[in-house]
Amino acid sequence: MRRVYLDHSATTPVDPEVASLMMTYYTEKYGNPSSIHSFGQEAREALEKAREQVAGFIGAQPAEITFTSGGTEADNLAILGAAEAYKDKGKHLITTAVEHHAILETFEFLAKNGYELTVLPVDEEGLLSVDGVQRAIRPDTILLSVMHANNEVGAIQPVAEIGRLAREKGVIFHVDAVQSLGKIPVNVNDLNVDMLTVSSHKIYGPKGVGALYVRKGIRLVPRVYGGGQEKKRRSGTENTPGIIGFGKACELAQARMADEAAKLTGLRDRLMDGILERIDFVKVNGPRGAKRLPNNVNVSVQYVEGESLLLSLDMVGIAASSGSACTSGSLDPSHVLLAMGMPHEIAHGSLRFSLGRQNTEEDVDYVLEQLPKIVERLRRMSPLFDQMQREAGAK
Amino acid sequence: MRRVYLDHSATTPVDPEVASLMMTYYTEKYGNPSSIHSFGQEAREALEKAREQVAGFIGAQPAEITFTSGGTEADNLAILGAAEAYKDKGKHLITTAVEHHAILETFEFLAKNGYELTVLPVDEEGLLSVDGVQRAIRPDTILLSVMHANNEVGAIQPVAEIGRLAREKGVIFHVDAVQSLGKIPVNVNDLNVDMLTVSSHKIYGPKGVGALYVRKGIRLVPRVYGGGQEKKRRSGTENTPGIIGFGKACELAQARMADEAAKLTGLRDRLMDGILERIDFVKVNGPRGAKRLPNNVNVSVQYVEGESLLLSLDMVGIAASSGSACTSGSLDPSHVLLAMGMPHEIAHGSLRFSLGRQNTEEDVDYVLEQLPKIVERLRRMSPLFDQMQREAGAK
Amino acid sequence: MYTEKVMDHFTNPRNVGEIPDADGVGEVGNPKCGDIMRIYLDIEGDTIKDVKFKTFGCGAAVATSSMVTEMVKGKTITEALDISNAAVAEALGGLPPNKLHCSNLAADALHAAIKDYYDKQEKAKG
Amino acid sequence: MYTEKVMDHFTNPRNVGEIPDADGVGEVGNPKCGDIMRIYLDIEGDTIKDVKFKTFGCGAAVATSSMVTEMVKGKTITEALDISNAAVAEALGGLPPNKLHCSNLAADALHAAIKDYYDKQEKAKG
Ligand SMILES: Cc1ncc(COP(=O)(O)O)c(C=O)c1O
Ligand SMILES: Cc1ncc(COP(=O)(O)O)c(C=O)c1O
Repeated sequence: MRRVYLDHSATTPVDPEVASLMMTYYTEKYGNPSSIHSFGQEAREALEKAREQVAGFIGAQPAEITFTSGGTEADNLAILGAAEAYKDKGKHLITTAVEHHAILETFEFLAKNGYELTVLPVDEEGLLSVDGVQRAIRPDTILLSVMHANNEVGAIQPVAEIGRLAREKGVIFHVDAVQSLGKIPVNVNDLNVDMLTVSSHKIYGPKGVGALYVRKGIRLVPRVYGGGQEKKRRSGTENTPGIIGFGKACELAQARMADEAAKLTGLRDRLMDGILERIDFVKVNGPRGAKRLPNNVNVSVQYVEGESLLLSLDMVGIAASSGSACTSGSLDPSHVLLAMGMPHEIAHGSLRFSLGRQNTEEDVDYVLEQLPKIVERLRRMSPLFDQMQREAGAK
Repeated sequence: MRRVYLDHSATTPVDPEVASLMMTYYTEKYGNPSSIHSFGQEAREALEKAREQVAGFIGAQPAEITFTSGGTEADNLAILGAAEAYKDKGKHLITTAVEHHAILETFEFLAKNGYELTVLPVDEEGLLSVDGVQRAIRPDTILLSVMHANNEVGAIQPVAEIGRLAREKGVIFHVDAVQSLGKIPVNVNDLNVDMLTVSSHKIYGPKGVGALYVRKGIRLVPRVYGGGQEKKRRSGTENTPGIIGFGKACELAQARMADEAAKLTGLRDRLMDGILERIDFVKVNGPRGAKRLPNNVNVSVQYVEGESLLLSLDMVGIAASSGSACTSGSLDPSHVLLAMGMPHEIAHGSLRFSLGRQNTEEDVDYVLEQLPKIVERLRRMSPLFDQMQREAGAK
Repeated sequence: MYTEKVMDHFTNPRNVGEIPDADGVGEVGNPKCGDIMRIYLDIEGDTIKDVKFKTFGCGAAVATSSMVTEMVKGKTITEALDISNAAVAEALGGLPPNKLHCSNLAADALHAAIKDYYDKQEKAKG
Repeated sequence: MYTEKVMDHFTNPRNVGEIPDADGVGEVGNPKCGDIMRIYLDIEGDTIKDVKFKTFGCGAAVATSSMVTEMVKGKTITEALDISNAAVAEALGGLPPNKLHCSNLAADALHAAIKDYYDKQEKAKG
């Protein structure tokens, strides 16, 4: 059976070049970078080269990069580390309603432990208002965190403007760039950020590796204690093969980004337009055009439920994801779709296709061939579709 | 040049079988285990199989295993997570003077934040007294952490007895088994432990992966917030290839441990005895015989400094480590050697050889051929050796 | 995630559809929660002669709906009232823990349909 | 970690040894810190005719000792007093940051040896 992976926002395959480089560091150059012998030193050199590659990709200095076990840990370190370091300056924090759980849950932990939290709303496209940010900033605000691009609906926030504002007001500005890295330009200076989170497994690097950019001069209280690795910001034997893989993945992404973004944008629009053409009662979630990640398609298919769609797609080899509650084990559907003002019943039928490096027009056309049949079959089973048609007929 | 790696306590190469399994999960079965499509589900299955392999190796239930980014994170989660969860029961903590920094620094952080800490001394072999532990336990003691085997001198602590004591007194007992796993039997029931830390890269698995065993019923406050992975104990996209590699490494270690321990014990004693025979003014650090890890050799070479020894060994292809301050960038030599009552000047000249799966008698004999020449050369340069000889001559 | 049996019932659901002028119709769930099951019964004497369903919901919701219609077809009402949500899940070889509460309502829908049948009988008598 | 020059001086240290009845001997460091450097000077008139060293310490300690003896041989005392620890580190192409404070004492040992020479001169005069 044809297998079409369209869930690159969840995770990506490791690029073969990255994987084979990692192999060398797993089996041959396996030294501990803290060791002074040549096994250790060759690992250390490669580790520092990776730091340069990551830093270079986001316009940072190598010394400003702290490697972590992933985007989640980097988000936690940024939020908890800065909140603790600057607690004497103030206790007010700001974030948005559409952040990843790694940000939201972390802020909520702080909100339960002596901090005050403002969660900014978004409009129906998932976009933040710069004015709204401005109004939320108070004299005791110490930290503001806004994601660069949303993982569910692909909305790209006006981060550079928000950063300018934060800098004016002396508020530390953190950006979660996990989804934007490798898809649109991410530069810590252009975006006026103080801290920025990136994750390797979203850009064809290995899982279990991420990094936090921390602008020189920003203080952070560490979250992990031990051998004092990563300049005491993050103890633990360094995951050198993983980090080296991440570095290589950054180098490859940097070289390919412009071409890939153009190609992905084409596939994205072909898929989105094709769905709208072929299936009735479908709504596009998130902005269209330049304010949307080049690889994100998100639609709500009314009168059917997301998990059923995913299972049916999977049965014909198509891997996608959904904001349906049923895929997460919680009762509420995606907090992002709800924050955009979408009714629960429509949010349940949302479907995300996230395109990647390997995808082709044939992949897209295969989805366009399969999805209408699936939707039709599920709608035939759906008491809601039934009801809607009866009501429409009665009119 | 011959290259002889004798620093397996710092880190090990990844077993080729483990590495090739990981490759599959990096490049082909790369799904996110939280995804419901088949890419996700095949990763989920392999992840849960790895959990069974790790659990099986230490006599635990799979549900009692939480995967982390390494031994350091697992140690931190155990100590900080339990201290927070049980703070209403008491605020007294106990550990030993010879723990890894991942334990010591974490306890010291707590000692600065409202907890009371007792650090138990060891004898000149690095061994803990069970009586001492008994005397240290108070009614408000909530947590006791003792390492199974020491990473520097290989001393194996009487963990089972201490565990019995802890259970009697209702104190949560954590054991850092990072160095003992795969070398001597580690069974959470035999050792009477409530929490136990293991790390993959010390047993021929990948770096950046570890696990914390938490006995059913023990509460822990998480340290990382986000998607709620690992039953909410440790958020972050799972490092599936790494975890799967760790699982495989446990399976291999379990099958090979008995044979390997016997072989390593032979090499260990050949190396230790050979050094004592060939070089004067050398002292063995740590216990001899069954109370020592099968793969650990640690000696102090008087009148020379450890880093000079390491550099000289490295120049002939031998990788070892030292408790010298000069190898760590701090001013004091190894806290373990100092806790054993060793004078600073002798601790500076300590040398650790940690043997591994690939080492042979030829490797040992190569060290025995090279080390005496190196020591002689450095002693000829040493004003201390000079002085000692002059003083000896004067008598 | 799901057992083979669940996937079989999801892929080839039995008895999808409606029964015009059904003797009993039961509906549970609500679209906000992402699950609605509607069951139609055709009852003759004490026996469930035919049964159909329509479901909006996840894989478990569809599969339990399908399964319960199979379990109940040809059975007496008394037997049908004995079927519990747990029995449906069991007949499917089990469900993932997070599906046991919210998507496992097919027996409830069946019981609601039987109640509807009784209510209609009462009315007819009344 | 170390530059090639450091490794060269560590591997082939110049002027190891002692000078019997040296005109000046200087020692710095202490074994507790893991570094001791002893420098011997043979001085004729104002000129350092010969210099030897003995060092207990890490790679940097040995290399800086060796380097300072090279830098000072044949120089006048005034020139020797101008040599700083930083100059020695620089001549070696730099040292790792954590070695700059504790293991970079060779110039201090040299200066101590010169002081010892002056002290002896004083005494001889006295
Ligand atoms: C926006 C965003 N932030 C953070 C994360 C977490 O990163 P990681 O999966 O590396 O823990 C993700 C992905 O899961 C994400 O999409
Ligand atoms: C005894 C002990 N505990 C903890 C650790 C830390 O584990 P990791 O290197 O996986 O962070 C180590 C090794 O460095 C160790 O030897």
